[in-house]
Amino acid sequence: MIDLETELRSRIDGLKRKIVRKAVATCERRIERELPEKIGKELSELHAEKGFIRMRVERSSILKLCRLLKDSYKFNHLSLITTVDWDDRFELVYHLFSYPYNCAAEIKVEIPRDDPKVDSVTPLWGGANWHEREAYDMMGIVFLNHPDLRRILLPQEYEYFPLRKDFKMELE
Amino acid sequence: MQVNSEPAKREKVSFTGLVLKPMWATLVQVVRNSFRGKPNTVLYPRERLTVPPRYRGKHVLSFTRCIGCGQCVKICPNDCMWMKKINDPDLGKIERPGVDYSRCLFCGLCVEICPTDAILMTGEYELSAYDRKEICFEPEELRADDFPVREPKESTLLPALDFDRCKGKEECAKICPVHCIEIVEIEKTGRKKPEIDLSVCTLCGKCAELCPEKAFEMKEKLIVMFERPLPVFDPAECTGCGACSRACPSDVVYMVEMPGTEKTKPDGRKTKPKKLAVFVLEKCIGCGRCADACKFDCLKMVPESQLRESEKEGVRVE
Amino acid sequence: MDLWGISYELTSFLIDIINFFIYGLGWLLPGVLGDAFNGLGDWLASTGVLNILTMIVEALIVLIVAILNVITLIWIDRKLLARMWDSRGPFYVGPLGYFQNIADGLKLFLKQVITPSKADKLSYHVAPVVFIGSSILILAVIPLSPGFALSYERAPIPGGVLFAFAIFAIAPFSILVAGWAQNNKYTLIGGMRSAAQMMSYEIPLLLSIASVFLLAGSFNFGDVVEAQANIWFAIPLFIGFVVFLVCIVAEIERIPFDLPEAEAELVEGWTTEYSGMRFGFFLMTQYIRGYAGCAIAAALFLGGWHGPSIIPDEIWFLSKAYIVFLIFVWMRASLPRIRTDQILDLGWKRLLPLAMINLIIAVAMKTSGWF
Amino acid sequence: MAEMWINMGPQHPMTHGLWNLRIKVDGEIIVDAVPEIGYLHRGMEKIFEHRTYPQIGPITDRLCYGSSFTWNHLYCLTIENLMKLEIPERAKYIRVMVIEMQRIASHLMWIAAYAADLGLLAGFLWAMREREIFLDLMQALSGSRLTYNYARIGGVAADLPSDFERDALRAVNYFEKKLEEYEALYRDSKIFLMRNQGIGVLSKEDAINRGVTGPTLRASGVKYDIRKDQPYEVYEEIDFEPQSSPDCDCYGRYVVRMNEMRESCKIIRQALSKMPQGPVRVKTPLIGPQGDAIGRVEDPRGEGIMYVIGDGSEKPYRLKVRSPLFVILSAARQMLVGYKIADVVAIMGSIDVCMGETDK
Repeated sequence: MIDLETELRSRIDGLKRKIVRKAVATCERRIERELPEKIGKELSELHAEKGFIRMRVERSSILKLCRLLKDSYKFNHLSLITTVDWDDRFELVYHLFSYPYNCAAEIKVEIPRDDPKVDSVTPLWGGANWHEREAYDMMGIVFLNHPDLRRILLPQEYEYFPLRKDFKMELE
Repeated sequence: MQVNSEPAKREKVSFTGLVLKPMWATLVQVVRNSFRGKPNTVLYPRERLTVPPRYRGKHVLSFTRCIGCGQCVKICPNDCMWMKKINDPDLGKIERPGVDYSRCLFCGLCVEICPTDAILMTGEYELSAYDRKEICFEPEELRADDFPVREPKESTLLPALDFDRCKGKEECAKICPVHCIEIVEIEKTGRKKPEIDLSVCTLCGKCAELCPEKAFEMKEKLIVMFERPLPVFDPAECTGCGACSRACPSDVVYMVEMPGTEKTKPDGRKTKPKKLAVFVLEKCIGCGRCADACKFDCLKMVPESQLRESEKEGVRVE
Repeated sequence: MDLWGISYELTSFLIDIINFFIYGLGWLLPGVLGDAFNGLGDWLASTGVLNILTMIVEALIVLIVAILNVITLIWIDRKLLARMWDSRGPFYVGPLGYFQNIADGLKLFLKQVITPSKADKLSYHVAPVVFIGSSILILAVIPLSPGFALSYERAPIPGGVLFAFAIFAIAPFSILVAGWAQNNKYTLIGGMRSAAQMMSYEIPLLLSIASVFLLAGSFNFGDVVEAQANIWFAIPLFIGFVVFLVCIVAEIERIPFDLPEAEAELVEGWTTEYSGMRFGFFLMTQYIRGYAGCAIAAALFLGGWHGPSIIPDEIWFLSKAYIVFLIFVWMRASLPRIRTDQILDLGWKRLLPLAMINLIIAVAMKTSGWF
Repeated sequence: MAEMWINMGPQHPMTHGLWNLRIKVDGEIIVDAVPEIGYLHRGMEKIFEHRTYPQIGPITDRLCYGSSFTWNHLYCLTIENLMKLEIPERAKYIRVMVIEMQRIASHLMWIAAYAADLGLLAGFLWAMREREIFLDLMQALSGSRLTYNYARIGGVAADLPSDFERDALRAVNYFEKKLEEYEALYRDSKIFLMRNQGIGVLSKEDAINRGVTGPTLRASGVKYDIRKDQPYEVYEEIDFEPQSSPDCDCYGRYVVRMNEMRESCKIIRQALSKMPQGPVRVKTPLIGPQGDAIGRVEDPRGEGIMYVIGDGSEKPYRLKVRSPLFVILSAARQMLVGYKIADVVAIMGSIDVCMGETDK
């Protein structure tokens, strides 16, 4: 009896997974087809596989892309904003997630080192607020139109941006 | 301002019934541990805690098993270990690690990387002291030479070559059933060295049995689950100073004379010939002390996986 | 033999010893000096002075017994709570950890007393004294048996119950003052909560004991207890008993009604800025009030010292009081703390009507002549 | 009383760690709330950039004292994704089992702290007592009580000790019985319900928009569990049901966590029965390749993510940690405004605060 039940449940799970996979595939295809038209040539990279979409975009159109992803493709969860310091430039990596499609997206944006400014995505996802504050705190990236861009982990009067590669850690 | 309104489903408050249920539960608890057993607390200083055998507490160090390679010091994430030079009456001049427990994370990586199971974490957990210096343990304080290893690492028997004995008779290459031994002639020295391809070797031990000089010996080597670097030797820069040979904790490096490099002094006597380092990599544990000791930049540590790739590219390795 | 008698004997015995030396000096010393000593001896042995000294000795005896009771209550609290949550409680100091409280008291005594610089000094220092003083006053009127009660020439204090509750009502005042004087937001909120809670619970509390007065026809502890010789008031006035218990828990600020010092939200409530023995006073006063509450409950509802006479009256009384306290401990172990608005809801909307119903029942019983 | 600001923290019994919740109250009602964090910031991400791959392992344990194994495992998972390392099947099952034990221990610590917050000390010690059983099991397995350092890049540190399976099954059976006893203190207690139902409501839309994850999200009616929807390790082969509750309040979070503990018991049993024989570890490579990789797991507190960028050396170039509570705390205002001071404790307790991972 119990075996039958688990068997049934696992089959249902399998079916569900199949359906979700199909939905993801359609979502991916739609994105691959439609996004380059909508964003234009500022979208320099687009690559989708197994429910993970990688994108690279110019910083001027990050907000446009994010709005599009949120409104048209239901990427309703912003997981993470990572900042990377590649000595000559900064890179922001946004990890988005879509609950209905069960599908993830990664957007990379490059920012010149001497002008680290980018549009804030807090109006789209409230959860971006603290991520962006942390990015500002650690890497010194200024988010335009952010409601409350203060340092979050370090003291307000701290002068440095510690995760930059030119901030040397004192090793024993 | 967003104000959350109280939802309508809040039930009417009544204190009978649902208040008595938790009180019943606690009463059951009292009855249970008053009459059917004892409370959960361990009266610590009176009753001792029993720790499982894998407990990671204070270290013990076997001076005899330790070879002083210093890999534990290298892997320590918090730099809490250091190598101390000791003049031991029995073991001579040795280097052994000490542990600073004010920094130790008790992660156990030092035990895991040890190639000879010489260091172990015991179940001793009372390490508090009034002074930071008191919990900074010198190697002598950790010494316990013959402690039993609780969970010995897996080991393999590898044919270890003693190159001093080897006369280059090429017997082993003929004997080997899978032909994994290749005789390599070492330039300028006139000597031949059997080189084992471990990816083919079946560890049968025939070479050790039949070697006429007993140069091969099946030695136990513990398997460490961290990939380790191996030395890559560039003989062009080598001056034959022998620093690597002295630094090596596991007899990997042999200094071989190069006949024909003797110089005649003005008074007619001949100097000793120059020497060349020869590496028997089967025995190497990847500690990198030879590379640290070399002053002429002819040794470099390369990870095993990369080494195999570079071998394919034709870089000479000995 | 009652308490007055014991104290009187003890005092006169002590005065006899002292007078032996004084008269001796008077006999030895010549002239005016000797007469003065003789006069002093006579004055000490006069009735008025003897009565006053007897009162002091009696009060000391009552106080010591009460403090011992309080210590026992703290011990019971800790031990039983520990059992309820599956640990052991105090263990090392004294038999079964009985003297742990004394050790803790000593520790508090040795601790540094820190006064916040912005505190209102006068009220900051006066508040704990008022609090502990008023609480000890309650103990004065609580009898352990017909004999063991604070009395003057064998006449018990009239209106003892009323006096006890009058003193009980002083505490919110001192708590409010203490909370305000520390100049701290937590203490202020704690003091406010405490005042609101205690004042709103006074009313159902007094209503519930009004029914007892009605049935007993007296404000004296002695008379109330004697009226329960046949049946405890807790049986006919069961609603009143429950209301009384709930209200007394709120009055002595124990979980689930310990909002004024809800440690998770208000750090330590209105005692936050007190330290050392001042804090110790507050802590001890909580238990003194706890003991007073339990003893009053035992006297008014559980038949006081009535019981089979194999066991002395005092033991009967104390064991009843302890059992009431056990219920408090039990509630503390198994119930979470309730919220301010909920506690006031409960007080005004549930307990007050219940107390009124109880009073009506009492009136009905009295008029129908059952009591 | 006029409106005033109250600092709940950094030294305050409510905070469970070091953080500051500044609330503006009108009498007892909260009209504004500003969470401030950073008191426990240790610069983890900078430290990671200066350690080699095997050395980072024990440090990730320190990210969260409540559930150190999930972070340790997440790190190893991420690096394995980066190095494209295939780990043995048995190691995967062991990992799943230990993750679930850690989840139970973490949830037990949550319920203990939550009960203590609400003034229910029996609940505190009862939960700690059962947590001890699981800590003992983990101790027998890894050798440490709190910071296990049991996952390794390429498997787990050691195989199960002898008798472990028997002990684990016995512990799980015992614990399931005890869970029912707990319900007497919580679900059957009117005062507990009074303190929880309808308190700290976070609507579904708000929760998704604020990036809230984990039990807090599931208590807001979103049935999303990474273990089920994006399975890692061997969760695909294990039969369990992600728990959710439509209540959106503190009681919903309580229900979700209690049911998750029951599901965890089921998972442990299945993992033990399905566990194949074999090795538990492959060799840990010395250097990582160039490129980036992401690891995503269901932490007891929410969605844990590590994002690693390797530059071909033996140290990661960048290792970013996404801690669930960092995001959930930013939604504190949404949950708090409109309730009373006493509810702050319940609401902030119900999201299971752990400052170690929040401040990194």
